[in-house]
Amino acid sequence: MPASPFVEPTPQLSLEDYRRYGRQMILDGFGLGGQIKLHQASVVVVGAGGLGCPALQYLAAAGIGTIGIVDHDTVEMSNLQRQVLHTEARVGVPKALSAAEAIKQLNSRVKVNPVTDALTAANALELLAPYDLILDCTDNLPTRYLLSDTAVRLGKPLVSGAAQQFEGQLCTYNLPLKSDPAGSAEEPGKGPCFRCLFPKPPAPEMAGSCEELGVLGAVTGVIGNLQALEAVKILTGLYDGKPSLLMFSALGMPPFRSVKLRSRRAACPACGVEGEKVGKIEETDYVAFCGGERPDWVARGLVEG
Amino acid sequence: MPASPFVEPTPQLSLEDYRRYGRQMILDGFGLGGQIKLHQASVVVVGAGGLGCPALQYLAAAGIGTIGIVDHDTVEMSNLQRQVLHTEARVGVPKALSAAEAIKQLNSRVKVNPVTDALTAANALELLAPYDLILDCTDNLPTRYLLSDTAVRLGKPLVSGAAQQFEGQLCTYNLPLKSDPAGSAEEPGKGPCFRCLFPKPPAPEMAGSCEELGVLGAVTGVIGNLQALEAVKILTGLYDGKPSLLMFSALGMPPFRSVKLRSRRAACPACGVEGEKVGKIEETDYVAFCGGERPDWVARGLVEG
Amino acid sequence: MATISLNIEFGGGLELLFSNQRSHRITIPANVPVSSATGQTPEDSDVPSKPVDITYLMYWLRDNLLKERAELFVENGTVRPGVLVLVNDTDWELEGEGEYQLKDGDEIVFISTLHGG
Amino acid sequence: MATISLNIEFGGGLELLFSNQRSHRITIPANVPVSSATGQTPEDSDVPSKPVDITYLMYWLRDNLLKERAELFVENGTVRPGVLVLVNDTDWELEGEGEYQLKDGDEIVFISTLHGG
Ligand SMILES: [Zn+2]
Ligand SMILES: [Zn+2]
Repeated sequence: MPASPFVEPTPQLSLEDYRRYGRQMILDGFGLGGQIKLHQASVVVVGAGGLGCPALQYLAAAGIGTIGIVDHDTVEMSNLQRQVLHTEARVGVPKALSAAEAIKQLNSRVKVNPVTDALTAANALELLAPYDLILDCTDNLPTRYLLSDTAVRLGKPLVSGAAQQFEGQLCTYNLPLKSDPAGSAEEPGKGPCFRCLFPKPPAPEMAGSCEELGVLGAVTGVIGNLQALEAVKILTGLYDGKPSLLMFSALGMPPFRSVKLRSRRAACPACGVEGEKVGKIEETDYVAFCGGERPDWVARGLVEG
Repeated sequence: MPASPFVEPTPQLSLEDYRRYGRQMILDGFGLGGQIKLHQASVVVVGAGGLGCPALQYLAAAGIGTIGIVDHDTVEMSNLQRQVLHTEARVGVPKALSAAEAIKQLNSRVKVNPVTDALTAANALELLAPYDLILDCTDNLPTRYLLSDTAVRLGKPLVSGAAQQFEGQLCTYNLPLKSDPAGSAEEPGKGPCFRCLFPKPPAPEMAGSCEELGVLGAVTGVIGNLQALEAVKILTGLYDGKPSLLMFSALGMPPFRSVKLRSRRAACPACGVEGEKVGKIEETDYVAFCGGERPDWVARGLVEG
Repeated sequence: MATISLNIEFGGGLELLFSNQRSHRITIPANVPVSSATGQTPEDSDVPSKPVDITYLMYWLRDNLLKERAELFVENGTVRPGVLVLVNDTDWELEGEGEYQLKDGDEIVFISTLHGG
Repeated sequence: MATISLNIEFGGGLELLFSNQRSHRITIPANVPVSSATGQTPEDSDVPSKPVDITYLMYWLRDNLLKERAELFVENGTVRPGVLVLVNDTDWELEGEGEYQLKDGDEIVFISTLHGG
């Protein structure tokens, strides 16, 4: 709702913000309060590729106050089939910078922190700690385990998307559960982490990449878009407080399926309370954990080539 | 697959196209043939707003040969919360031109035809006839009926999206059905049109607009994205040959629902074979059909203000 | 009196007419007057009866759950224009529309067509 | 011999092991050896039997539908790492995992976790 002349807009939001965000601020359950929450929130998107580009667009459009972008790659022609924040003119530019440029043009009021270093076990905690929420928009298994362990250690929700060929998956790990409406005395806990679901990684030969298997552009768009939506829902409190997995099959009928997920496992090596715990993230070799090098991981800078 | 030195790339696709589209060309069921189909296809997107922007991004990224954009509006600050092809610098620019500029930066090989005139009963047939497929990315009921009647008259599929508040809907009207795999002798027909489902329009007071009711940005993103995906599937033949409606509820669990739809109605005034038919599109007053003027339709240029 | 339980969903704005609640679980008579009059049950009198169908359900929802503006839900003996009815994720037109005989556990969705964008 | 019918779905690439077909409708014995050995049925001999469960189903699929590379499906008596099993849209961990007793008409999904982006 536009500010009346007799009421000062909340200092954090300008009159122009009211004009920009009006269409969502009038939503039941969202309101000025929701917009302020977004404004004060910080989200880091790891991966400015097929998933990261659509996610970043809608996070910026929605008015997230601070957005971090972590990607050590540079823009290539083969990206443009799906990485819609990049342009032909920016081929050769680091993706984090290209994406930052694009979202600043859409919303100059967002503070954008592009990071062109690779995310590694050595720097993940430091890079991600300043943010409220993390988006996994990466494309390889070792980084997904790293992000899950880091999110658990930092106590942040991890909105994780994945897409390959004609399929996509979406899940928020370490989800803050909601209180039992019946008013249980216990603090609501957290949902499962990636290791709760997949304590052992799949064998390397099962782990294809988009480079080898291909992916339809719009499939990454749908998942990345839904990641931004989940982030906005979590930050404004409008989310379902139970852990679930969304499966998308672009050629399937029905295309979407929602799955009720297990609770956090007490014996989870990363987030559980019993049993053996993973070692310090900084000392973990995620590549080795996932079965050793794969050629495209060398190209990705995950390992020394 | 990149061309070997001993094989000339298909004249329509350049070596650079192989590089750009490689990730989808290696998909089972897609291939070089699929990319050529997209290259030779033309799609017109009516509405370069909340639905049109994400749809246009992914149509351009996928390599559709010719893309028409019809929108008579200009970019406003309130659009930027969801209309991700536009920028702060292009506030005041006609949306069709702004969107065209954005997608040319992503894919300069797409031929883009921006149209800054309003789509009306007088010009719809002529404007849309050159295209293979139409996307309804509009925001008002009279235009939706106009588009459905026009698609039926022209014999084109109409991929229609809608979004409001936290909900979205997606349906392809006049869908080309697929032959019975059992080999029925009959030509497969077409799916229902919008009038087959809604022969009478809802009363004007039921028909809210995003301006009045609001919409969450990422909701329009999801639907627009899915519209592009449906278009690509139809053009490459990878679509489900049965009419269905996808319903999306961003706050619901499960969020997506797929509905099996009725067949084309023999007595449909627009696409049926019996009974009374609608008059010539050019002579139809769609605004009056939908119950008369509404204030925002005046603003939209649908009627003389 | 035999009853059946149904899951009812409203969407596309229709939920506003029903206390802004999208999901409802209801129990209704398994047999109802042929006229679909909601104030009576066949046991009450010698009215001819039928297995409960969607037409009856619409009147029952209007008379028991609707908080306001009945004309925005039911009109001329059916749902008002712009509303699509689904029976277990299927267009009601494929199931007999108002004459579809409800079964225990069915999910019936009433959704208004959206047109924003 | 009593049997049950099931809808089986494969996804995330697993379908490649099953003739590239995502959906399968199968019929399996309602009671099976406790050892989950797929070559026998309890009627065949005096083997102790149990109501058919997911562990048996996995071996049955491996022995009857899998066209190649069994080790990419089953490993150490359960699905190989990276595969999630769903029972009627619910994580099998909530339903007893391998010990979940299958019912006629159940839908069991085997899906590989994706990690591309
Ligand atoms: Zn865990
Ligand atoms: Zn029709």
